Amino acid sequence: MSATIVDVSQPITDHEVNAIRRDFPALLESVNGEPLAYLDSAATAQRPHAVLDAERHFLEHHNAAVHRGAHTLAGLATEAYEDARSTVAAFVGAGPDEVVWTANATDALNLVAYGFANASHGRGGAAARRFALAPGDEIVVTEAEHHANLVPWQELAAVTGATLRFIPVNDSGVYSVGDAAAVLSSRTRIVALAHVSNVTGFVAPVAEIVALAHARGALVVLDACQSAPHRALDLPGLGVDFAAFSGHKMLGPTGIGVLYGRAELLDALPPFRTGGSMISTVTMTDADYLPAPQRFEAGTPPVSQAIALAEAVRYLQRIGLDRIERREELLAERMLVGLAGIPGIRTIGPGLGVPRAGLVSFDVDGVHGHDVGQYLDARGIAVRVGHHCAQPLHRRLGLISSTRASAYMYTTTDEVDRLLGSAHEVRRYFGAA
Amino acid sequence: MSATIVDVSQPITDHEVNAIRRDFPALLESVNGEPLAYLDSAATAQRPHAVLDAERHFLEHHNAAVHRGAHTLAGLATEAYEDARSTVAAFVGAGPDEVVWTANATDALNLVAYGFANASHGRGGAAARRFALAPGDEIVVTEAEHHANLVPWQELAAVTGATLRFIPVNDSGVYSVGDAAAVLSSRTRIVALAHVSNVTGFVAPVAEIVALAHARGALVVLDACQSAPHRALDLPGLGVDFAAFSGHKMLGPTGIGVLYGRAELLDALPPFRTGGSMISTVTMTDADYLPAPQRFEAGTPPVSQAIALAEAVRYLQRIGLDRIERREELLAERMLVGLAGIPGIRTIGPGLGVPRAGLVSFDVDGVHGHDVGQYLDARGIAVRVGHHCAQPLHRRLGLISSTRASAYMYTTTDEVDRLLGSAHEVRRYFGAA
Amino acid sequence: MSDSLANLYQQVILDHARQRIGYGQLDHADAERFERNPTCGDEVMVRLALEQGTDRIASLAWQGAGCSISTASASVLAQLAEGLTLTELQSKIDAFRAMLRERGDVEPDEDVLGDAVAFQGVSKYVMRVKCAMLPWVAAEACRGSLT
Amino acid sequence: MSDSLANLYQQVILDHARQRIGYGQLDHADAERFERNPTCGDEVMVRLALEQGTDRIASLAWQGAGCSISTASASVLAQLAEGLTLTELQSKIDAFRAMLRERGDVEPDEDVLGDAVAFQGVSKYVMRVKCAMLPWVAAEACRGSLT
Ligand SMILES: Cc1ncc(COP(=O)(O)O)c(C=O)c1O
Ligand SMILES: Cc1ncc(COP(=O)(O)O)c(C=O)c1O
Ligand code: FES
Ligand code: FES
Repeated sequence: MSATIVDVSQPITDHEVNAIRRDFPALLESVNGEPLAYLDSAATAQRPHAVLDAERHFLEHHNAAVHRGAHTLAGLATEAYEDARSTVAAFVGAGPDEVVWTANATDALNLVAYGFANASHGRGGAAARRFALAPGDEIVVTEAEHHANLVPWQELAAVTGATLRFIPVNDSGVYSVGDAAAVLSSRTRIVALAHVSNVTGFVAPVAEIVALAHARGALVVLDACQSAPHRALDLPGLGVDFAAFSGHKMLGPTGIGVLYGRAELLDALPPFRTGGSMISTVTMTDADYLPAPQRFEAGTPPVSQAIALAEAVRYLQRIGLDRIERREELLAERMLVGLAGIPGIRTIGPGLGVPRAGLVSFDVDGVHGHDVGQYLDARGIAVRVGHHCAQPLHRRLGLISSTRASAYMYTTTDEVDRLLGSAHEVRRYFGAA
Repeated sequence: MSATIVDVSQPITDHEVNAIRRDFPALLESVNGEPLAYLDSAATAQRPHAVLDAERHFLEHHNAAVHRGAHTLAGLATEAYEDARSTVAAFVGAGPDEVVWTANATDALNLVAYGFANASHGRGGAAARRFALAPGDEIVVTEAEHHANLVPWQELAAVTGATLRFIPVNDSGVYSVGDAAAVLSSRTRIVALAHVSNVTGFVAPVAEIVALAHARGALVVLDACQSAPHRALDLPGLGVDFAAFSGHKMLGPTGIGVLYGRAELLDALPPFRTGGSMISTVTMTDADYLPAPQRFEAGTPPVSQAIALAEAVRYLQRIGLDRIERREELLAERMLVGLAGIPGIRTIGPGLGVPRAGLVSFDVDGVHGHDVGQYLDARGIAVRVGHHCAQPLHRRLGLISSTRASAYMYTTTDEVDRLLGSAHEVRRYFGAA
Repeated sequence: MSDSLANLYQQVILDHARQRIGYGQLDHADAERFERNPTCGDEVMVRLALEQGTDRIASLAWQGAGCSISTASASVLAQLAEGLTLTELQSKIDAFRAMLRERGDVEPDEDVLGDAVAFQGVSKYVMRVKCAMLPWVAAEACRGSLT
Repeated sequence: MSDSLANLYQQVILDHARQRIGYGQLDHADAERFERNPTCGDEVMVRLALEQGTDRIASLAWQGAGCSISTASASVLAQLAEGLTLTELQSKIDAFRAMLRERGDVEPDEDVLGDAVAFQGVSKYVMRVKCAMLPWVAAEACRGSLT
């Protein structure tokens, strides 16, 4: 990216976006004869050359198994791999031992849930007893969660006898601190919530909920999938106990996710997957586990992916997370105002003036989501349609599916305007207006 | 690879190896001023240009989230991703629905073990009852297993009350069908074994053990990590019920592994990770799971890695698995004869004339493994030292660690000879001879 | 863009999606089948009544919620099915499936498929093939339960 | 290659690895500490005896199995430790650690570290720094338990 960064408190300018876009080869694609307008970054982001190059350079020159070898390449690979951990840890304000590589964010959330389950089954020794759940204990989630931050807790409740409760959302799909306070109690052991909703763009009052939870002795698990890529994060500062996010939504590869956990908790949580590289001594009957993060990284980890993810983080830092957030706020506002002004279109989530992430989901009266998506696709506009892995939220809002347009640092104002233009026409095309 | 392939029953020739090597950029590295002799492919293999290019091409042109999108890129990505599944499935004789993408082989083995554990905790409904274990049931492994195929079964035994038993090995680290028969009984529910040992190179009598196990009503889980990259595999033909292998050992990426399971079993096994893309209906209290393989693929899968792995498979198929196996046999023989002839060096595993994979582990009397490894590394020779994630086997052989040299299709005779030359000198250098 | 869109959403399809021939209940049904597309959550219930004592379809009705493709497809199916024997129905289902799998390589027979030939363009959209098949799969199951 | 190898395995190190100064038990130990390198499984037990009534080290002995680096390092440590006060020992441990962390950028002080300066080359081998530190970490823990 060749743009000169001027004021870190200002949104990225249109001019800078044009420079940034040259770093992303996939943004040059055409779709159905139209230039691609990629408005699906909340599902997966595109990758800049720098990230692709970093991974390839590693694979062409330093590729080896990490942590197990004494030879030079293995040493170089291990160093690059652990440096990547430090880079990503620092990105969220954490120490390197507080960051575990996982397969994706879903895997990270399952790791925590299975840690609790294993502790409940008596695994992990005395240190793990604090994680054991039993009937009477409660796990609290919100009604707006992605399935990744819901179904693992359902399973945990099912195998431990704990009760799953939820913080309900209102007709806009959002909830307040008061709504949370009404559900949390001294029986609450875990509160799991999304930092930013992938459907509504709602930014959760995390610090307030952490305070409520900790006052009741509960641990907080944050789904940071939609925040880590788009805003500066200080996880220890937020006070959450665990947090999860995915590489592929933040310019990095698929095949890698991140679990953050407070050091003290990670060292006490029983392992999830077991196997090589996470043990110290193994006999035919027993195994001793290494401290975190190694105890959670069984087998050959996503080495080149970690290195690529660290490069993605450096790329984000070069642009500036605050500037990305500001830019996306402007784009979200433009989408929201534009869409809300179209007859027959209902937007979901917080209204104007309330902080929201750079995405807007909406329902087109009388036209099925897949038809909306197909219509936009014919114009080169890539959006997501469906329940976005949040069926309970859609059910609560009286919908089966919605259409979601999501922006990233490389999204142009023109792309948003193309979306708005086509959204104007879609109901007429399908005879709904 | 520009070599013309002549006779598919003949080993790859030295001449062809030279052509193959040009496809692998990392093999051109120098280490400590010497040309790299990479004899650590059993830990992780190097990647050819074709594999790196396939992944990059996908990321630059078709990158999108799979299975969830209605837009063009999402369709292309989904198609490429599912084609990759078909390619890898066909590679091991399986149907596409019998192949699950995992994070690595360790993850695949844990998936099976947790499937049994979850069934034992009452999850998965009536169909899953066949997987439930209870006290009195037995899980059988061999004494030569990699920790990845041992510790998950220890955990499964611990949470279900089942007993873990093992097939003992002899002073060479190998076992016979008779040894297995002596341990299996009608109480046996699972038999887990490596197809090829990553320490001894021993090739297990899989078909015979499958017959023994099935006759007793047990299911067989095969660790195919060291076979899938090096020999033609027909998993349904072998009769195993589940099998696991990793992308990074077969010219493919880290961050991806494969679980094979017979369709009927996969559809009945309870899920492991839960979250998005593996469910059909989710309410706040409950979730219905999709059939296999989707039910085991929660969250965003390793998309670009699957596409790269399929390319790796095509590369292997172009060379010819039988020819690779033959070539590695010759190299193993050369290593074995050479090393066994050096005073003070003890090789581990089957002797000459017995089938073994292209790797040899050995102990150097009076010199610690890490010093051996460092000495070889100074000469540009990359080998693995340590317990190779098989502590019980090393303990059984009276060793704490060993040095392992492992070959692949791109290994030259000269590299083996460099190893042998240096191995001759190492004891003198450290004053042990 | 208009080309690709018009190829998928033939006017016949857009019209059927609005007209919804056969949408509703039946007083009496000899067979019924519920089908769901797990990817999108769309649902269709297909009901089938025979002329008394024969294997000839008196009426095919459907209910459900779905995209314009699945809705139009149900409408076309209802229009086509009336008066067919169960065997004739099956051969139309086979022809429809074959057309969708062909990716537009073979010219479908309008005599056999009627308005359903309009779905030929769908064959190029992997994600939408399931949409078009949904009611036909339900109808096929109804037939299966009657023979 | 010979350069890099000779830089790591200084003759002093190879000699100490064979001589093993201080290898064995002690009749009486005021402190002992077992350390293990989980990556390679190497182990060392360090025992420390003080001159009666003082904080001066009468003798440091060690046992264990390890690579030439950890073995030589234990030998050098035993040689160096005798007659030091616990405070002096700690400052040598600090200097040794600093040298290993420097990656060879600073010239170590032979007056402080004696034969231990031979380990400077180890600092370039991340995987072996732990080998060299292993007995010193054990000795540091012994000191900690005595003060
Ligand atoms: C025999 C065997 N099993 C299992 C594994 C684990 O594979 P991964 O680390 O890719 O999960 C390996 C490789 O380390 C192996 O050689
Ligand atoms: C809010 C939220 N949570 C969790 C996930 C799951 O992430 P992944 O699929 O990378 O595991 C996603 C993305 O799909 C998400 O948007
Ligand atoms: S989108 Fe669901 S059937 Fe068409
Ligand atoms: S190799 Fe283990 S301490 Fe040196």
